[in-house]
Amino acid sequence: MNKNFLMFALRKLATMILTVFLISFVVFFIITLPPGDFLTNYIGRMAEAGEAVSPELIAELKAHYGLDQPFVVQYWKWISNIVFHGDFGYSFLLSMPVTSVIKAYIVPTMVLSLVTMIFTYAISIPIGIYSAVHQYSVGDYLFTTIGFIGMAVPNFLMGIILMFISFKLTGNTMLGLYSPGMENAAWSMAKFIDLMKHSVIPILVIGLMNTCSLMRTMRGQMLDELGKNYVMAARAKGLKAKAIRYKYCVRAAMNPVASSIGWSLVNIFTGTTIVAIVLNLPSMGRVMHEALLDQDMYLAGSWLFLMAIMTVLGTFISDLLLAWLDPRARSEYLKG
Amino acid sequence: MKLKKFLALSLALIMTAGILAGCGGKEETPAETPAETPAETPAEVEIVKESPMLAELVAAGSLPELSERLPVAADIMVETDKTPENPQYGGTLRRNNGGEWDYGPFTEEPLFRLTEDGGVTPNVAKGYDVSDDGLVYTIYLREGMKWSDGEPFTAHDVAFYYNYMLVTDFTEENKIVSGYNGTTYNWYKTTDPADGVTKPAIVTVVDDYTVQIQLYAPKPLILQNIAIDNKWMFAPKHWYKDIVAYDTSVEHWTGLSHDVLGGAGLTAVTEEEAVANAAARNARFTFDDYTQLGNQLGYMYWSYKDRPTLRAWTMDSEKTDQTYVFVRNPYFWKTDAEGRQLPYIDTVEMVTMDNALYSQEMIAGNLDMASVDVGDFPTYKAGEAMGDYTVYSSVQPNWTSCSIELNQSYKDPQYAELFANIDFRHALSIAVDRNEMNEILYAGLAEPAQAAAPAGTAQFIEGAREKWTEYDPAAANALLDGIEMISNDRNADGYRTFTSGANAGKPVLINLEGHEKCNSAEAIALMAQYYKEIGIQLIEITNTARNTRQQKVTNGNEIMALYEENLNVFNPYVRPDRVGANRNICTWVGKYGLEHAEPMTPAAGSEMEEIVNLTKELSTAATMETAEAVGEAFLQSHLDNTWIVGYLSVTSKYTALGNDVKNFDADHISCDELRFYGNAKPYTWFMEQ
Amino acid sequence: MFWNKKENLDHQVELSGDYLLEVRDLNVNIQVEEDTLHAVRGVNFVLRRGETLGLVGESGCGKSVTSKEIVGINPGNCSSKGEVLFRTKTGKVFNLLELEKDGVTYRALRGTEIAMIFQEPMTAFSPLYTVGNQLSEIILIHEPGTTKQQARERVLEMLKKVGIANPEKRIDQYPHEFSGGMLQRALIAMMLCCDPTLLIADEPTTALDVTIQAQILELMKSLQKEFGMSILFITHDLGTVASMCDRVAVMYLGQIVETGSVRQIFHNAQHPYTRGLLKSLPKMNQNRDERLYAIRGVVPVPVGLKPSCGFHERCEECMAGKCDSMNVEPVEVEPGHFVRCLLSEEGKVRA
Amino acid sequence: MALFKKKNKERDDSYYYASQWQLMYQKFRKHKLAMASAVLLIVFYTIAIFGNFVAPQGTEQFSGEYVNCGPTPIHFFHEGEWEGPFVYGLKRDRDPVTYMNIFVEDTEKICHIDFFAEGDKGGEYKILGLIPCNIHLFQAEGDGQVFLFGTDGMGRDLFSRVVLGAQISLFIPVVGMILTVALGLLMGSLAGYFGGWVDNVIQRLIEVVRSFPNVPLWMALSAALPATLKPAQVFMLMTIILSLISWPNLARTVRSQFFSIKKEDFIMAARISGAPASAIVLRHMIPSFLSYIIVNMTLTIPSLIVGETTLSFLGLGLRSPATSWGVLLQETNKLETIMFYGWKLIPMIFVFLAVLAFNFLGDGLRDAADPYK
Repeated sequence: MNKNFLMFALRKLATMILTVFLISFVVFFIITLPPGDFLTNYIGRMAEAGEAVSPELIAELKAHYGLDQPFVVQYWKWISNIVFHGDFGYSFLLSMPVTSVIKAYIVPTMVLSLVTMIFTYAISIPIGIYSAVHQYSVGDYLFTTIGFIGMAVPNFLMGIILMFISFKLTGNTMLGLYSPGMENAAWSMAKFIDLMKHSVIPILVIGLMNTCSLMRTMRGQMLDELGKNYVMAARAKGLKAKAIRYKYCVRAAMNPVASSIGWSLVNIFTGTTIVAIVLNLPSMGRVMHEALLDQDMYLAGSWLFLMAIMTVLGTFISDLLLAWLDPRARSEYLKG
Repeated sequence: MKLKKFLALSLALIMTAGILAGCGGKEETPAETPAETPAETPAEVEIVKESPMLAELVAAGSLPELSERLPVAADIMVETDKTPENPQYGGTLRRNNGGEWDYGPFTEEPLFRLTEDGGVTPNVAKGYDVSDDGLVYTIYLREGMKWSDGEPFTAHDVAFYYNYMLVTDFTEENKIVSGYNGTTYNWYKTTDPADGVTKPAIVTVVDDYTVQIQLYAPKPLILQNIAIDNKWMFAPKHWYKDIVAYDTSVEHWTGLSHDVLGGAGLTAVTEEEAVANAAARNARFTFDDYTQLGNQLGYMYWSYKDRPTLRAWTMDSEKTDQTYVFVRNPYFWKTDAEGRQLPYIDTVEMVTMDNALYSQEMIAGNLDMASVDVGDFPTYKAGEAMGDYTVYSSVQPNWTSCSIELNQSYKDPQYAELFANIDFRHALSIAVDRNEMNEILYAGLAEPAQAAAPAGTAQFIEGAREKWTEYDPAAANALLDGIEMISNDRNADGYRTFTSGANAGKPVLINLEGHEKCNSAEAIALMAQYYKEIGIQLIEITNTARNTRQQKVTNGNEIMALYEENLNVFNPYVRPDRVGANRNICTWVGKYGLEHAEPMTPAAGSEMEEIVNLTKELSTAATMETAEAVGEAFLQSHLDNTWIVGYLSVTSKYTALGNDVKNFDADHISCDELRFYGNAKPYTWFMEQ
Repeated sequence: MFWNKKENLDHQVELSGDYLLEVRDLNVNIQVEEDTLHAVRGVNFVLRRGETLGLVGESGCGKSVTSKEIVGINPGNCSSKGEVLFRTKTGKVFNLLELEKDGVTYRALRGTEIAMIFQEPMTAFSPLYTVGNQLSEIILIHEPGTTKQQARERVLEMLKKVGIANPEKRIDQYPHEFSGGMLQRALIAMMLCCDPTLLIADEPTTALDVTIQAQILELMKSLQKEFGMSILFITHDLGTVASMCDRVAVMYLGQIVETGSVRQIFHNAQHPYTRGLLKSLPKMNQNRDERLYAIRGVVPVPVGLKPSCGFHERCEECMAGKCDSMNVEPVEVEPGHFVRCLLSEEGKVRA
Repeated sequence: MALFKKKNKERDDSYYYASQWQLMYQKFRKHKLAMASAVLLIVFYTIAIFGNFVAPQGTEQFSGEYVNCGPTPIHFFHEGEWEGPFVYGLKRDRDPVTYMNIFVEDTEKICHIDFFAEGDKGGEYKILGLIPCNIHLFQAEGDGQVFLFGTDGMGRDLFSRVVLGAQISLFIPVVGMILTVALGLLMGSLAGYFGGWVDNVIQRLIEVVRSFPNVPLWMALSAALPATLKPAQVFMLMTIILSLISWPNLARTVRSQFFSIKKEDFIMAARISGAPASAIVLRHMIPSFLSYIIVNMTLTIPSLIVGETTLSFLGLGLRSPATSWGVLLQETNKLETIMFYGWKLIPMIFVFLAVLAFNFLGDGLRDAADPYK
């Protein structure tokens, strides 16, 4: 059994690696897409600095950066540097290796994404259950309406609206993650509370779209499960409605939700990017936006790459999770 | 009229500076203003002379006594005229982060400071002497002065910078080679009119606190040039030792011994080793190559934490941080008139966010200071009471606040010809309704004006600001109709096309790049609509900002024109960048006092050739008269040729400042040469606690 | 037994003789959006101890709703009227309709007194837990104090009883590892764990292969003998009724249209519907060229019904102006044989 | 369940023989929100199509006279007397401290609103891009100005900008949806019909595209758009970019539909009878899940609307003077907008309404199409 599970995980891992490989290809294509490549900028910089830019030098530089090579070779150079040296290239925007930039931002970005994700699931699952159990109640209508609105309002609009509401109510738009003076203060309860206060809007905005769609998925799944025969059978044997709900229905309805964890990362990353720009958060989203406006493609591309990899990793984990949670899926997977 | 006063003085004092330079400089006499407590201070009030924050460190034994941190008493620089009544130590000043060229000047400490009147005043240097022949400048440093890490600052730091970082070689083609800085300054080159030979200055160590600059031919404006373009003419040798590539076993281009050149104790370091050493010292100092290393750690050093400086506050954040924290330099070498070590404010925070958000942060009381975009003036003004701040206005001696500058070195020959055509530029000038633009962009705060020196300045020319400013699209169309190479009729999109050549049939298109710091999109959108009326297409290329803009101009194949919001012209012969050929977005000579390896040559007999020649002449001007004449000629050329098509006059520089920030001098003149807020000496501001 | 104090059980209901279950004038309405479906309309029947009653009819005629109403597991959009009297092992009689659906009393009855098996055994188990888990659950909830190990042993025993081979292995398997027939056996095992007196079998063999059907029916018969419970056997297949039941009730459009002993129904069917059903049974000696009989049309949707015989639209003997305009009351055509048809008025027995 | 919705008595034979489409329509009509949304969207699209006629101003008009002017009230009575719809003339003043424009109604001057007004004031345009015309739905006479939604920072009529912006913001999604559907159908059908390695490759591709967060990927791709493109070209490329990213969802649906339908008897029959693959797919398979495709199409549109507005908002899509709802929203990210110029938030409402309406429409269609409901 365990050996089979391991085999299953390995097989999944293999497809995952294939997917990541394809993703890297797409990313590199995007990196090379902008019209003005970085070498032109580089040569301009040198010319300005008074250095002679002879055709020979340009050729030499092209060779150095592999730009005279076919796409595939350039790609190989790029990917092998990442794989073997963890070197994602150089950011001309910030004059530092892309790796350093990512290192600086990945923690806040990931923390924000993770917290949002926890928030998303912690909110949407109970609401989904509530709505399904109390179908057509006032609460159900209320949450359905909120859900629809949440899915309809673009993140950035929601960000702006909440920012304005906050300004109207408190006179402060709660930009960034900390109040003045808190950012560089030592960790304390006050700082934590401050952080929490500033996190409300970002988490709401990032999580909203996801929460709403998950809420609706959960509601639909729960309704499906509640209408299934086994619920009747369980009632017929004298089980409490509540016990049936939690032992059987919720558990079953959770399966599709659990399998969506990986894909929900896609929405969360989208949310983090936008919200970081609108609400001025110290996450990668802002840097990515600037990098794109400056066509600092190695930086932007690497971040895109990382986000995609994390999504793939997320789906891998949720696949394993599903296999672990659902005996049917498990036996199907294990068969091959 | 502040502006009038300032610029009248400017002319007078530049002349004085010239005279001084000609007849031998004066040495500053700091002894006259003793650093120790003046006698008139009442005995019962004990003046706190250092920030409590530092006093604590001293008490804890982790910092030497104040007296050990300051230079010897006689060499302390005393800020006499900016000493406030009852200053208070401490506090954090939170302000907007305008990027490295904003927070850099804010804390900058040059060797010599350019004054509002165009002269220079010693700053890091204590004083200087000029030899009678104008060839040897002896510069005196402050004894006991220390870098922010406590290491002594000496003449070796100056000579080391010049000889091993800035001018590492001098080629047979008279080119200065800078291995490190990424930039070289041709202002150090002088040409002897007698033999026509050009050589760079030689900088040597006389003793620990004296350096000497030896010129090949007289150059009366050398100190201004240093004050403007190479103000940080020193570097902590102890810090750079192993990350500067130089082989001291080889003879230096000067032929002098390395000891005299500040190279004592240096060993051979290759470029690769330097890059590796830097990365090994700190992961943050990982660079792609030596040029990058030089450009970043050598040139833009103030963005890097741990690099010792002489500034009032030093960077204490990573470049990737959203808020840059600048902490006070415990070894800062200036005191106020009452002997208090400066600065008063402990910490400065520069908060990075979208430009549009600063106003709301200011109003919400989350910032103490913000530089106001003119377009946002109404918002800031309306929020004064709510945010408990005041919007101050300062003078900017700029020529225009909205202009377009065609790239005169654009490589496409047809466009080059078109851009060189004065009728074309004039057509662009009168195609625009300046009054309407003023309303839309600046809420009517500016005035319609051609790009020219404002009234009250020494460069002011009667009528220059009114030239070609009358809105007249019909006349503009007539001017364009007269240009043969472009069609009189319009294509399907409503644009004129080229009638012949490689671009035949293609619309006349100007790819314009906005400026990252400006809210240029709206202005450019307006211009595009006016231009469309005369059949010219204007497109804003993505606002690529940062350090790539000038490079793209230099490349000459992408950017056809630049939009400028604050065309800053200080004085054409002190700094011809804007009006001379240097920075007139062309590659004829170079810019910021730099020179190009392969300068382009303008067409013989063209107006541009004249300007290029003038620029060259200025760089070798041996007397003030020549320099002045060149300056006059520059102004005349601009008047005649409308090189820069200006639409609106400059407005005041607006600053929103929290009401608890005291001693801010709104009367300071704000421009690049005077280092913007640096000119208001932020280290003399204090925050009411 | 723990009675729920909140439930008003003071008035003792009468349940005569050896009746285990009596359904009196049961009406069930189902609310579907703005429409009300009259799924069960005045159903009466009794079930004696050890007896098997067959409830027969096409799909959609209310058999399932009736049976689920007895167990109290109809969904929330159903509302009921009438009485469902049930006698417990201790002799106490309840009107089940008065009990709170998810209340302690009713829940205590389910599984221990009244059990139900379903049409599709595959969906009657949750796919997420092992069969053993779901089987022992019924013991654990009804007999607190039982250890898991004890419950497991009893489940093993029950599995053996219902004829599942290798129960030690099977007990830890998941439902999807079972075949349909085996699951039905497991379901029966589950429902009989606590020795109920009434087993409601809602088309227990419909979804199974023919050979398995027979096995399951045999199993049920033998278990009935062993445990002595009564069975309410719901089916649309008159064939199985003949082999399983003592008495039959034929339902159409929410009403019982004919009831009597198996013999009475099979040999002396009175209602056109019953006769139609019987006619549509394939016979061994049927001529191959002869078309198989089918009742024309389909069961109408029980919404907004006018007073009429529910079957009039499809009845070949429909009397215009009578059958389609008045309600029909049941008449006893012979002892214990009731028919709800105008043709059987005044006790006329039709040949 | 909705089968019961129609009362028995009203039900005639046509009910039983109604085609799938009629049934869908009948069910759809019951979904009140979806019906309302459909009506709203028809209104939006009609206005957008005749945008140049409805909008009193053209895209390229602006004015220094009317910068940041609030909505002008429409009056009917002047000093108690009926005048018909009119606006008062506007007097401009400047706040001496903040330099903000202050507009005051000049009650001396009455400017009637002309309907179907001819004249150059609103500029000339071409009806549906073909017939030149200079008639506008309404205009104030003389130098009066009707700014229903106020003006923006360049003195442009916001109502006109919203109407003209709808042409981009409502049609990019439709074109994008068509491309998305075409791509999704093609890929999904290929994978579903052929299975095997084709399916494998396409599934990998779907996974790859789905792994990228939408907005960052849009951002990256649109950053590569050359700035020299005309708005129409940017429009096309944005559309292509948006659809390049959104096809996998439909492809997945189509693919799974294919797999479930492939085994059905009527397809087997067609196969055995030797019909060519293309005919089987086009004549038998696709029609059998057309309703799914339509629902998917409807639900693709709101995400594309959000895509367009987001990109333009971030400065990576269209730029002024070209107008779209996203471009209009760029101005909303400033505090002064809420503090002083609240009317500039009006475009938000339209984005919101359009997206919500498409979501409801899709929901209604899904309910109507779902045979199990």
